[in-house]
Amino acid sequence: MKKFFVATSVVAALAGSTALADDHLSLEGKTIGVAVVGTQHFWDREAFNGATDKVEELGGTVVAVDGGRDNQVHADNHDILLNRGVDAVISILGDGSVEPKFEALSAADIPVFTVDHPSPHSVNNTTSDNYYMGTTIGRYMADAIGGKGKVAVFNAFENSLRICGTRTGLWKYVLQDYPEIEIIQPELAEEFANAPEDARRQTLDLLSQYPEGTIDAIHVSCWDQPAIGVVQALEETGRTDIVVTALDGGPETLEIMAEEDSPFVANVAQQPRLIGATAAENVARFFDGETLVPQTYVDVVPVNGQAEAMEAYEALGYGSLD
Amino acid sequence: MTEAAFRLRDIVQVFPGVRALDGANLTVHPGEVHGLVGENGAGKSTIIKVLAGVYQPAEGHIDVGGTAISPATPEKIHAAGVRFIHQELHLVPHFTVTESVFMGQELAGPMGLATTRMRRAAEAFMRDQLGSALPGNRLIRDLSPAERKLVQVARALIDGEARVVVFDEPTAPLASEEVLKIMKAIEQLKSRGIAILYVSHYLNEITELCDRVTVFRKGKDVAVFDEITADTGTELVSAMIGRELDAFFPATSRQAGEVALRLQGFSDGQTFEDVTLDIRRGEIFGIAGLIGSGREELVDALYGLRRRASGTLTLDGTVLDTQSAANAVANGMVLVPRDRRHDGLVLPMTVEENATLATLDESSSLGLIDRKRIREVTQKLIGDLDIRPANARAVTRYLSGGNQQKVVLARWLAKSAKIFIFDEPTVGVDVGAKSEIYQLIENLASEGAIILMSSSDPIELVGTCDRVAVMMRGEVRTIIEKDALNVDHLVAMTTGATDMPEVAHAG
Amino acid sequence: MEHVSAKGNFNLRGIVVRFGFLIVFALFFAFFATWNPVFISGNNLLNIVEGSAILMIIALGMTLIVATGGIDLSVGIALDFGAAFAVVAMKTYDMGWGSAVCAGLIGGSLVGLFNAALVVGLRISPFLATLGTFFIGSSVQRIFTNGGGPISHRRMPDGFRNIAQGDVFGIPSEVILAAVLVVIYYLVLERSVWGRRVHAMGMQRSASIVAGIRVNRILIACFVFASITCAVGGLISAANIRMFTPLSGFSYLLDAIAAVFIGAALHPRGRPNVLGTVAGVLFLGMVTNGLNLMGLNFNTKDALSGIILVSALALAVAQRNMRNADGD
Amino acid sequence: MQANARHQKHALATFVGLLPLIIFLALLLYVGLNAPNFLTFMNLKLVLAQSLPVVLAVIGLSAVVMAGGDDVVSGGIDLSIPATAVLCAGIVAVITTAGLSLVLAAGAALVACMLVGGINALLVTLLRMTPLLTTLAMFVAVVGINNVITSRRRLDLTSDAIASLRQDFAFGLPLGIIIVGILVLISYHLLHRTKWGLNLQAAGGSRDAAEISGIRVNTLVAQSYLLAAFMGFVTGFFILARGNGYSPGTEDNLMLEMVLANFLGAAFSPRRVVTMWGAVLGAVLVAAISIGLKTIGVNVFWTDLIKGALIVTVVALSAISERVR
Repeated sequence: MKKFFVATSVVAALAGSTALADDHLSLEGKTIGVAVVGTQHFWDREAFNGATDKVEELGGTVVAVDGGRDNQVHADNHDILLNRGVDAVISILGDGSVEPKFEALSAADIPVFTVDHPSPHSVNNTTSDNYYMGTTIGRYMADAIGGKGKVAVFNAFENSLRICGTRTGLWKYVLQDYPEIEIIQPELAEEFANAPEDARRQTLDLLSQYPEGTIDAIHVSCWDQPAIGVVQALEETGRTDIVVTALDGGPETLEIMAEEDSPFVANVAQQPRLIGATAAENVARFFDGETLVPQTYVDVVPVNGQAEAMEAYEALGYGSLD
Repeated sequence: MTEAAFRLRDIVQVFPGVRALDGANLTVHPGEVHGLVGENGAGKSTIIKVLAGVYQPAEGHIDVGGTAISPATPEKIHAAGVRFIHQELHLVPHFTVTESVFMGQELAGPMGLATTRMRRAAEAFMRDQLGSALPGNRLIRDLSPAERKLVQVARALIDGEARVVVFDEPTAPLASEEVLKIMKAIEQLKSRGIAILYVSHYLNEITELCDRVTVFRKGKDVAVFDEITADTGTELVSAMIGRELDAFFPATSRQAGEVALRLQGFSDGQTFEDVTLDIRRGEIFGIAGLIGSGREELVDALYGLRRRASGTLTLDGTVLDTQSAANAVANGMVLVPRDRRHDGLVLPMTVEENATLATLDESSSLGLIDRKRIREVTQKLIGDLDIRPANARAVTRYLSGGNQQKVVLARWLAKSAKIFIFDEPTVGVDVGAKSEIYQLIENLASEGAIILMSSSDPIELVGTCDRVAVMMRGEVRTIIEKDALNVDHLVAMTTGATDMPEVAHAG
Repeated sequence: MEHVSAKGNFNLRGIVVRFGFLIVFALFFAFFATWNPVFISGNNLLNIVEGSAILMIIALGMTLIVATGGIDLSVGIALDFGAAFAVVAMKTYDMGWGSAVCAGLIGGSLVGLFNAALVVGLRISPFLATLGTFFIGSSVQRIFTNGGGPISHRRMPDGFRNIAQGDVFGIPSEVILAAVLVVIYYLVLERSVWGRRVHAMGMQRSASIVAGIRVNRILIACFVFASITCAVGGLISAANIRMFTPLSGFSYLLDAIAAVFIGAALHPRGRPNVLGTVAGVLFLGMVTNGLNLMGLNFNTKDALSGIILVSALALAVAQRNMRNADGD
Repeated sequence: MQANARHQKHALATFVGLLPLIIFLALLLYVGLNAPNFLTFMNLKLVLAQSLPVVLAVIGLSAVVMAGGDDVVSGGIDLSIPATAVLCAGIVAVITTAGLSLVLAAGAALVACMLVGGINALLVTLLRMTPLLTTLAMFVAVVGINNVITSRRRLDLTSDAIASLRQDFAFGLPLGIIIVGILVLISYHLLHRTKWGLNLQAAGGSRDAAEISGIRVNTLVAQSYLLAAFMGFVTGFFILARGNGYSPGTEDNLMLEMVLANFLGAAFSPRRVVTMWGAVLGAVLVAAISIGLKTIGVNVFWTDLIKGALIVTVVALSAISERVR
């Protein structure tokens, strides 16, 4: 409870500071390219909307491009921004494909600001503290199952996306402290398309293989859309012996966590909209002559249990649950 | 005659359960047009395929130009100068004339295809050898059927190596004045010493064009006619069906009734104009006309397959809606179309499915098909029309032309329609089935149906119709009454010539 | 043609020709069961059927369109629209579950009407028309959801949840829904006058016109009927996870096409047919579930299911070819 | 007089037939006038560079469609090309990442890709399986196998030779564009200017006619699938160059774009059939339009809608011009 107050006050303080900063920050007359890898996912979309809204709020013009969840298309889109002639680029997510594009942009004196994608060619990367997210969810999950038991994990992007690698890797790192926790092999696959329904089916198959009492937790290691399907499968089969944990803390998952006796016990919520907005502000700060640190961390909100979920839902501005 | 162009001797070809050829002989000499006639199933197409090297016969000898070829493969046969003009217009619709003529035998230059050279050669060949000045870059789909047929001929002959050319039903899809083009082309080939085997159901063409004729029946050559005159037709038919032909066309004592169906001012704004016809109940009313006369288009417009610009259709004084084929059928008008494989039958479906396609509602309850009833209906139709094989579940694609046509007829007989339109009802149908189909039409008329028969075959029109309207350039030129109806007159009227050379009579 | 195939005695070819695909089906079944006995538990078999319900429904719609001689790449869009309209009706407009179901079905039918307008009205080939619908429908969803965010409705009425979560005598309602649709489709497509006309039109359109069949009307009805069917899949999907996930229908497209064509290959004359589609869907469902239970790495699992798909199709087609060669 | 009417009708059909292209060009012009830097050499380069994988894929696809006929459901189509392309990219990336030579990697990828093409060819010609279905199933299988090979990892490019495809080479154009340009010319010659190509088109235009003319249709169809697999192989390198390495999940998009370009190309061709040059033009124009829309800042959520509307319009016009004829 106490921790949560700290978290919310951080949110408040951050909001306050940005309000203050608005006074002198401006992107008037600037054209800012915003490239996002995809917009289907809550996180991506919120970060994208946060960045574009903030750029416009600061008086800038937005040229937005969307990769449609294809990393190569996303990378190509930077070429378009380069050719279009923008003053700066905010690049949200992506993989190694974008590096040569960043190089080209830098060579043309167009500064690149990344979101959740650390790169040697970017002026600044605004991100959640993924290390903290990975370790926190590891501890919460271990606590929830009493430090021992079997855990199934949805993990398909550990190798392909840096942030997923960080989150999953640190979750596993923490679990090394709990020798009695066993990760069920093989790991399960997350899917981007139709994630909840797909996870639901996979969970149903998993549950028929692991009857009551032989599995203790299911963790979704990079985000939380599949967790919706996992919870659904648990409810359908009436299994109450399993807890669910995931990362991101979008409104849908917080709502599920906030329900009575929800199996979904722990999450770490990010503030993607704030992350996007912060990136946009960083662009303005850069043009204002400020020196930026390579990484700006935007606070995350650990959510442990039903009560915290309800509070987080309201604190993050998703409305109220009653 | 010198050495035969090709000679097939004592050919035996066995298919599972059938001896398709049973010691058949066929000899064709250079510079002659040799007719090959016979009913469907007599072995005509089988012997052509044996000659082509497609089938390897169990017994027999094949020699071409005096050299025995064994075993005969398509490659060897082709190398020996034998060419085939297939019945179907096998052409690629979006290819040009040049591309089609040189298909599979393209001329190559140093830089890939010798496009210009091929085009010149194709145009020259079409013009000089076949008498048709077609631009080489015209697309096949923009050509008339006869022009397509000529392209097919050019493709077979362009390499100049042809010694023997086999024409398999070359005129089936053509109108009579178009037929002349093909015949002219064949005469030209003959004059160059090429041997021609001419396979056709049209006996008038056979008697007019051929120097000698071989008749096939039951897998054997039963007769060879060395002298052909216009009167040979009857003898040919007797040899084909193995009995005297006393009544090829049905005899009738039928009297037509009152005028029932009235077309008034029909026109589609393009191909025919202001067609007005009065048709009696119990009458077989013929429509004659060349391609381009508007005859086919009129039929299509009548049946709602083609939009009409103006015109009313009345049955016994009340307007009959045939603006779509479905409406026409619903109002008792049915069509036996000219292109049976395309428009008449759903080929992958069975006899039963095709025969009952229009009458499903009558054999169903709550929208579900009553399968037992359907089977009974079909069996009855198969029996009534003598459809062979008498198997309701046979797929129609594999039936002969005559039996396919009977299935189309069966569908409409089951429908008990009032108005029947027959468009080229016997194209590609063998003599025996032809006669049966004429009898069926006659029966319908006797029962008081209204019958329109559109045909490019003057003999058929003369043999079956009570009156014939002759169309030309989109107009009805005249209506010939029964007593004035004879082939010469009809042909003269259809082609617009009064001094037409005599066309052979068959039967 | 009895003289051909009547060799009388036992021969392998004859058995393959008659039962080839069934044998493979059975072999896979036995293999999965041996590998992991859980596979044949009643609970798991129910899982397979339940897990296949939505695909079954989509594949039925696809069967209908393929029977008309076309293909429908927009089945997923119809599913999405069905789910979206229903969820929005309940969440935003506070409608009862009955009205929400109607809204969903209407939403789905819009997709079919649009397809029909393109195919019948503008005479675009179904492949390209439905590809266009796919693009447009995807975009509409993204515009509506401001980029593709799910619309969650955790507190949806129980009546609506029961579409997927209810059961009758222990049989999940989505299975019952799928089964009812299978029966309806079977009766309509294989046994009814209308279905016979659909097949005729699909095989030879021009001949069907001459036979007095109102092909345009049938084609429109088919597209609408198929899209409404897919919308039922959308309702189940929405009820299952209590939310609408944009663009989720696409994931069923390839499997639905595969199921329909496996089914067509099983038919003696190669026609798309309802029972064949059912066999195809169950086969795909069995393989997915069986591989899940084998405890393979997910990448290996994907690869294997792909290879099995290719082999199964090849076998089904080979079986049909042999049967045709025997002149059955 | 009748000839004159026919001529007028022909002219009308030609005009309506050109409409799809006119609409595309008009849209491009609109974009060009409104988007900064759109009508520049740099942008032309960009359009070409971004369309390279689709152009390559579509060369293979158009060959298969020409050989098999353009009825999508029963004719020729090869949906497995994108899978072959990522298979090549995956194999090359894995092998070069392991420190082995590029030549070895390319050799292994070539074998794998041709194997895919060979299986396609066998299933389609010998078993007479529907190409749509065969290649769709192969797509699923090959992508699955590729995921096993790469473990769905992102693999950064380690080969300078492949990276050099992106670098400017001559006339201010990158090596990749020049290579693809040459490949386009060669395939144009092969598919439209040789006996083999004409026979290929004949096979797809009318199988019966081709067979009767002594053309070995099955051989040609099989060859078209091998060609398609080879083009997939080449595409793989361009995917690697473009993405500076291997990223999982590029196949879906490539498939949609490839099919789109191929059939739009048919709408551009005067004979209304799939042609290789039409497909390539389609690929480049689609790339140009989508870059244009992005450059003028069209809301990203709307781009698919515009694309969809464009397909429908173009194809409808093409159908209408067919009817006018």
